[in-house]
Amino acid sequence: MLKWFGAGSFRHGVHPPEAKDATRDLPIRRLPFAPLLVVPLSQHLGRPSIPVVREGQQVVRGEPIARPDGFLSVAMHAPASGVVKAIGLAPGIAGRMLPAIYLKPLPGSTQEVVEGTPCPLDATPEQIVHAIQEAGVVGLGGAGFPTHAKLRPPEGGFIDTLIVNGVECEPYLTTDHRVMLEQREDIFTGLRFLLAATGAARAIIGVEENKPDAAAHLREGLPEKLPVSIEVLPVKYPQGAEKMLIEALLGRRVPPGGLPASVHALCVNVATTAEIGRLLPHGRGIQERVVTITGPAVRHKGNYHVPIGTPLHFLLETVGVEDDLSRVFLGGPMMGSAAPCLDVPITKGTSGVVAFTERESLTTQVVEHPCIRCGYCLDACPMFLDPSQLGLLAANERHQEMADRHHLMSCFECGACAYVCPSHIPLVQRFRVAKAALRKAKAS
Amino acid sequence: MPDQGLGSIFLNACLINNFVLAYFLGLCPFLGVSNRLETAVRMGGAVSFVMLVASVCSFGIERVLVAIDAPYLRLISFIVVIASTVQLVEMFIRKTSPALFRSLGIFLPLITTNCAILGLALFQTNKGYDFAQSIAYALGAGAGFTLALVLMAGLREKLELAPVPDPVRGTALALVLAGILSMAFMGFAGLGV
Amino acid sequence: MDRNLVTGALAAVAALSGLTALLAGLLILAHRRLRVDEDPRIDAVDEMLPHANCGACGQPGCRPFAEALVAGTEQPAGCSVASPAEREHIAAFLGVGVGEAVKRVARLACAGGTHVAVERAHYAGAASCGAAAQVAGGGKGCFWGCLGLADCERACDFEAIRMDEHALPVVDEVLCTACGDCVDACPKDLFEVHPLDHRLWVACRSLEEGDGLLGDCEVGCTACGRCALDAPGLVTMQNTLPVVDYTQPHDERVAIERCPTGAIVWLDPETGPQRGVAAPVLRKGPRRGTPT
Amino acid sequence: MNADEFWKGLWRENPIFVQVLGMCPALAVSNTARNALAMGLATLFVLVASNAVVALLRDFVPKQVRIATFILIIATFVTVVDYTIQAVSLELHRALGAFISLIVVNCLILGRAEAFASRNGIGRSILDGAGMGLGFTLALFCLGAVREILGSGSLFGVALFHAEFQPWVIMLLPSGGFFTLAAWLMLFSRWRAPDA
Amino acid sequence: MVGPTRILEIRTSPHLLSGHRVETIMFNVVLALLPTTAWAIWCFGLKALLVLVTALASCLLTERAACAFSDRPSSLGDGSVAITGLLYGLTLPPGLPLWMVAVGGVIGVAMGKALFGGLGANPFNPALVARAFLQAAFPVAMTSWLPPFGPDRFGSLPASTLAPPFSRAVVDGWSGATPLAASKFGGELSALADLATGAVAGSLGETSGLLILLGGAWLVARHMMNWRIPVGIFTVVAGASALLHFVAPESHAPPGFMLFSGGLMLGAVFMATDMVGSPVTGAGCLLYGALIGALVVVIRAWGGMPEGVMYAILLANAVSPHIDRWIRPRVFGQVAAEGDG
Amino acid sequence: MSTPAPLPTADPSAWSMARALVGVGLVCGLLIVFVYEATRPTIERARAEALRRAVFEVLPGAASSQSFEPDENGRYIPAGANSSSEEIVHAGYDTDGRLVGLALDAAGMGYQDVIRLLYGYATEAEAIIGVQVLESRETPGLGDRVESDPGFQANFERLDVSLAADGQTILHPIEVVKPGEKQHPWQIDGLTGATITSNAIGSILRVSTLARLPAIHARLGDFEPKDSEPGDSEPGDSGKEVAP
Ligand SMILES: Cc1cc2nc3c(=O)[nH]c(=O)nc-3n(C[C@H](O)[C@H](O)[C@H](O)COP(=O)(O)O)c2cc1C
Ligand SMILES: Cc1cc2nc3c(=O)[nH]c(=O)nc-3n(C[C@H](O)[C@H](O)[C@H](O)COP(=O)(O)O)c2cc1C
Ligand SMILES: Cc1cc2nc3c(=O)[nH]c(=O)nc-3n(C[C@H](O)[C@H](O)[C@H](O)COP(=O)(O)O)c2cc1C
Ligand SMILES: Cc1cc2nc3c(=O)[nH]c(=O)nc-3n(C[C@H](O)[C@H](O)[C@H](O)CO)c2cc1C
Ligand code: SF4
Ligand code: SF4
Ligand code: SF4
Ligand code: SF4
Ligand code: FES
Repeated sequence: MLKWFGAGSFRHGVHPPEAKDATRDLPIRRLPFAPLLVVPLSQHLGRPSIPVVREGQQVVRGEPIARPDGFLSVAMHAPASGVVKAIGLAPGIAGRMLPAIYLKPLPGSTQEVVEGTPCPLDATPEQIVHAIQEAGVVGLGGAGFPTHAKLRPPEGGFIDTLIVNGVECEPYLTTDHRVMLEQREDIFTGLRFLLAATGAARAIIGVEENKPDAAAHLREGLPEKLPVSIEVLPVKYPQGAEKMLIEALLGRRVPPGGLPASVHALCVNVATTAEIGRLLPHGRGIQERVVTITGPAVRHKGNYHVPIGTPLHFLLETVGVEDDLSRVFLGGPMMGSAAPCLDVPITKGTSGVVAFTERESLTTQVVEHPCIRCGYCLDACPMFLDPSQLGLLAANERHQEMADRHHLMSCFECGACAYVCPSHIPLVQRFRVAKAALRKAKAS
Repeated sequence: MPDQGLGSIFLNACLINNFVLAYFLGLCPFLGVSNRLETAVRMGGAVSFVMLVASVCSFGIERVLVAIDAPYLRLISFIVVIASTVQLVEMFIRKTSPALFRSLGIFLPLITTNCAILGLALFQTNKGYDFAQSIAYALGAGAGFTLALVLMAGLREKLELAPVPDPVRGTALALVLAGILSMAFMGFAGLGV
Repeated sequence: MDRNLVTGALAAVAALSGLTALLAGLLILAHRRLRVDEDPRIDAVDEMLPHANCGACGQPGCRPFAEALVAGTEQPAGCSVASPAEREHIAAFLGVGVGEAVKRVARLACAGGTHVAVERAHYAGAASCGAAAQVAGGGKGCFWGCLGLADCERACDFEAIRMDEHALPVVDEVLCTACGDCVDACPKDLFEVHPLDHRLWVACRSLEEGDGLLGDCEVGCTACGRCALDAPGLVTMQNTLPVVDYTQPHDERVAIERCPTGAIVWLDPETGPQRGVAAPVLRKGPRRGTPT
Repeated sequence: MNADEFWKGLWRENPIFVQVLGMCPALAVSNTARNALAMGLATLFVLVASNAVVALLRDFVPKQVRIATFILIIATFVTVVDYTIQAVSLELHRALGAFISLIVVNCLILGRAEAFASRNGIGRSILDGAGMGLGFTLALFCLGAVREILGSGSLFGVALFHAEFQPWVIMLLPSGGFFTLAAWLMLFSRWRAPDA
Repeated sequence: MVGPTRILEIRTSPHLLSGHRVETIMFNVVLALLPTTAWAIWCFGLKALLVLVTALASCLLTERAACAFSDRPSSLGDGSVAITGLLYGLTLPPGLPLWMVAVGGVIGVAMGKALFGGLGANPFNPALVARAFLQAAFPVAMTSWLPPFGPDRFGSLPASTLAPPFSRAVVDGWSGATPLAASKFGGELSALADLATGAVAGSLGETSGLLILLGGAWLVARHMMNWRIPVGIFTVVAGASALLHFVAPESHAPPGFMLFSGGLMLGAVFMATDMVGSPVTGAGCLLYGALIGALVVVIRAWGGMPEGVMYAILLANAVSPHIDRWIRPRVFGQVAAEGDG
Repeated sequence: MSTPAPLPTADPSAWSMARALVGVGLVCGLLIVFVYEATRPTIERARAEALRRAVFEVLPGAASSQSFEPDENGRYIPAGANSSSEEIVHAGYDTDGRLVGLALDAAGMGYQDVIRLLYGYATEAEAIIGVQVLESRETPGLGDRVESDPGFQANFERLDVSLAADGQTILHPIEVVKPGEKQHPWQIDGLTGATITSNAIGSILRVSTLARLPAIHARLGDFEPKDSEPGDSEPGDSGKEVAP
């Protein structure tokens, strides 16, 4: 708690309880296919992918079922062998209905995956980038940004360091931890592809102190001649945010509104890297991902290979939950969103499912007080904003002023401020409202 | 009048007997233009400037009036001369520096007929200040006015975000703030005795 | 004493004449050199406007509207806040006609009150639609529907919006000035400003259809398409929703009659929204959220 | 109808409580009821006289020199009042100090001349001036009475309480003036709230 | 059974909270004040107890009434007004008539806090607004001091304490000078040891600097107080008074005396640190502390009054919005050149 | 409700503008002069009366007075109308026409603002025998008690300012001590709760006596009643001393 300015880290930030013990030592298990999978066509930032299957069509696990629509879009692959039941709307986490492909796995559907054209390690950067897009890879760290789009070095710029994000600073989650322990070789293969694609001279894998076994394991298996180092960082939230990680590892600060490329770095999640290493040599696409399923309401906590499109209710039923289940978060408890209903499917960006019961809910009986200007939030905000002032302005709907004078747009909603606020002010929510209002004002 | 040092005159007019907080002069702009820091600063600048002009003018007029033995024209000539001089300056600024005009000039007509300005002219005459003392007095009064205005603007901007009850919002709130500020300024009493 | 009076008077008169002459000279100079070339009528008209600065006239505020009035590019009737008498006054002052005022009002494209639409999740947090919308859409079963937390009511400066007992906003057509504040306030974009005589109205935005829709809301549009069949040309189905083409004659109610849910309504000036005969009773669809 | 020109200044458009004009003299000389009343009456006189003259001259004075002329007129009447008060009571003059002269710049007077007298006939202007002046006097008296009662334990110099009464010195100080006026304003806005 | 139709609760992220609570912070401040309070009662006896109880009660009741008046739920629970009441009581002279104590309490909470919108909205420190009001309203009573450790202090009360409402305090023949007044007007310095332990005349809470520092240290250790503010104040006061004392020892007191006399300790540790009226950034707090220190020295050295802590804090409260405006955290990654306006 | 804005009028000529202004100015000037002249005698009488009262107040026993000012040689001659108050000395005479003492103006910074006062100097006793505050902004109830507090006023029944043997300075310059600690006739007992104001009064008196008394004392003869009966003269014709 007292290590406020940890050496080799970024400044500010918070230390929430980690709560990772329940799952970190359990090997990744496999979840069965749900009776009906729902594959949203919009699991990434850009435009929704365009379905290439018809209703009623039979597909094989791993077969492309949608193609990218534009550069910021990626392909989708069938998570199971089955029949396309429908192409329609399905509820998404953000509280919107999104176009999705409903896929009914055939009885006896297996883990086998069809393969496509492999991408060799000595392929050109363009080929690798294309292969990643076709494999449907988006950031598995949560943001869902199409990975291939990041790999293009900026106009006139260059990338000298590839940063692999094995920090996993969110409490409860151990996905990346398990991936580092169990998919080491895939990570190194993925790294080779990424180094080749970006032209970076070296790579650094950043791991927090609370995963010593992962760091040691990676170090042990480090292939010779691969310019990769593994750096162990003090534990602090949100070290996994790429700007923070780049500062912690390289001492470079990405300017406001800038991309990591502006400081010649590129940040990729460790599970994304592993996925690239696993898929590209076989020409496959993403059909499943590792998800931490945990929280007080979950009976069989652990990390699971979950087919993309598995609805939450099936997932929770399979692992078993307490009867008084009352809240489910997708992602970690700091940044994750509350699931609006249990129809919501697992997508490529879902790194964890954390379920709470009525009793164990951590934020139920909170009373909001006015801001007392204690300044805790300022000391927590890794972006050096003034959440206190932003919160006051937001309460008075002075949205434009927030953006113009107080750098609202630099806030990446990490929640550190709201976490420490003794007045329990829902700061992040206010900032989101402000950003939405500004977006709307700009559009009209 | 004793020989008061210029510094002491300045401090007196600026802090101890602040025009707004101790003499109640210039309350209209003080209450009206202290909503925003930016305008407050500019208003403060404009008032300080006009005070300086008024101080010089009234010093001159007083000499003339004494010479022609017409003290009864003091008030009317102060106000007329100050008003016309300020207008002249305003025209001059508008002509020479549109930027300065936009930031200061638009306030000038508002304040030529303002208590603080005329009060300054009358007080300095009553106190029998010589020229240098008058200037120090005007500078102090202007600085004090600006200080009060700026502090007030900061407070009011802060309170704009606070859940101030409705009957209090507006002038009543400004007055309470002014009252507390005035209490706080009492701490300066006796400085330089 | 008398001499005193005379010399005093002379001195005073001389001094004051000098002073006032100086003042006059200055003012004349100022007037000559620095006249402002603004039409004085702008100030006058500006004075007569209500200063609600609501923007309903389509101008950024009352002053720009005054400028437009004087320039002749707007008509007094464009101001929906001013009373008819005030508009007459402005028109008389400018010597123009009042102009045709098309009364416009805000219309809500949702009818899913709490009695007919269900909750998907229970939202706990600040009681504001904008805030709720940021949390998984706000918890209403229908992702498009009204959250009922009254942001629009608070945004309306004219107190034209009131929340009814089913937590749906109701617009008072008399008080509404079409300023558009509710349009901006609603995070679900459910308000649109329409001329008062647009009586045929689709009170649903859901892109769901059929039973999926009915699971969330009993009065939403199931996309059955009957309205489009019954009023060809006037109503067309686009995606899952009917769209009324108001450029066509639209003062007939035929389109609403066979709607099974009453999602398309006839806004009667006297009696309020009327559903068609096919939707006399609210139906009970398969409800979401009832404990299994 | 004409009566309204008069009454509005007393209550509905009270210069201090509603329009918040002419605060400087209102606060500066309201530390006793007597000073307040004297100041109010002086202002009343200037207001009525200047309103009358302005109304009389309104067609003679071109718009461009309107303000300058008004100031001249007002300054004249103020000088008149100044000397009159000196002649009546030097002590009162000393108590009111420079604030007699400062009536010239009381925003209320120029404001009424501009907004009312220059557009209306002499009868209405006088009524308006009288109403506003009385409203001003009333408000000043309200202030002065509170400040004197609490600050000195007396009203018009007559002790109201027992000899052991502890005066609230702050009421006679500037901050007390601000607080008293703020309190009156809040009270007034509560009074008026129902019919607003 | 988990059906797809189970209704979940949704709320905004983060779904974890640190456990900091306004109530806890306020409770700890009260705790930190208890030693000082107890010592004050021990030093001055029954009258101190009565003054403190009256101060607390008037503040609490006013807060309650203000909430009722503006239809807000009662905010007594957040504990902030208890601090206000306690601190306000501690700034008063021991023999102050109780009716004046009550008047100040009402003024402080009503005018210093409720008018601005309650907790977190007050630009000035409510306890000091109350004290400043009393100081200006009843200056004589507010500068009549009784010595500590009086005989029979638990058995009898000075007549002034129970003066009937609205009547003058009868000062009991004795009125001691505070160390500051003695130094300023009489050129006498009290012993530092007396000052630090509190064996001097003065306001209730200014008696023992050591206990105040103890309470402050407890709060700093618990992250509930910004140490930069007192450090700023102490540094400037010590530095400036050392300089003055060096230049003119006969007219200026030495730094130790300056630090431990008057309300400086209580003000610096508990009142300047009120987060509501102080800047939010670290650098801002240092500057704010330095400003208070400078004002204290100026008022004490050249002003008309022996003590200026209260005025210094109120003035700095007024400046603090500006400090917050000028000193903003520089957003991550922004280079120095493009500071914002 | 609101009156309709008047329609814009045509441009007035420069002549009409000048005519209006100068015309009004003329009338105003005349009015002012008339009132001034009409009230002047009353005001002057009142002022003189006030001054005389103040002089009598600080010079108990005086029945008439006359104002003097120094000429360029330092000789005191009866003051003219425009003399500056700083140098003026008012001499007070008893019913027999004998010089009772001199009243002098003095001023200095007080707690809040400048304090102006008039003090009576008994030439024979070489003591201050009365002090009257002419102008102050001291706090009501605190500082302003120096005007009314009988205990404080008692200091000035006989405050010793006797000159040193050489006549160039004052033997014991005035000093202010804590309340109740007065031991010497040249000390002033301070006023509780108004230490600053008491100190200020003390220092005003000290400075003024140090600066002026030696010179005045050397020319006491100038104030002796001359040919005319002093009671006849209108003292302080300047009328400027009392009120600003
Ligand atoms: C507050 C915050 C915390 C984050 N924490 C992590 C993390 O713990 N692990 C991670 O891999 N990415 C985290 N991210 C996402 C990273 O910033 C970055 O987008 C990601 O590492 C890029 O890899 P990807 O595109 O492969 O997911 C976080 C982002 C934010 C804004
Ligand atoms: C926190 C605190 C602040 C204080 N501030 C002031 C102040 O600003 N002015 C003051 O006169 N007394 C203040 N006091 C009381 C003085 O410390 C003490 O009573 C002082 O010596 C008054 O001396 P006096 O009677 O000579 O004025 C304060 C007391 C405390 C506890
Ligand atoms: C509102 C207020 C007004 C004051 N006015 C005066 C004043 O007019 N004259 C004065 O000497 N001291 C004034 N003081 C200063 C204090 O009373 C100061 O503590 C006092 O002069 C110390 O004197 P003592 O040691 O005799 O008690 C004032 C203080 C305050 C708070
Ligand atoms: C360290 C600290 C110091 C405080 N000091 C004061 C104080 O001096 N006066 C006061 O009224 N409240 C004080 N409070 C309580 C609280 O902030 C205060 O009631 C608010 O000013 C009311 O909005 C303090 C709180 C803390 C945490
Ligand atoms: S949510 Fe935004 S403001 Fe809050 S700590 Fe994170 S970056 Fe800073
Ligand atoms: S942490 Fe909360 S209470 Fe503290 S300053 Fe930030 S927003 Fe205000
Ligand atoms: S219409 Fe929109 S703003 Fe109004 S209550 Fe419904 S969701 Fe909220
Ligand atoms: S008839 Fe009703 S349900 Fe059918 S499409 Fe039209 S509006 Fe929708
Ligand atoms: S009355 Fe308006 S500024 Fe003084």
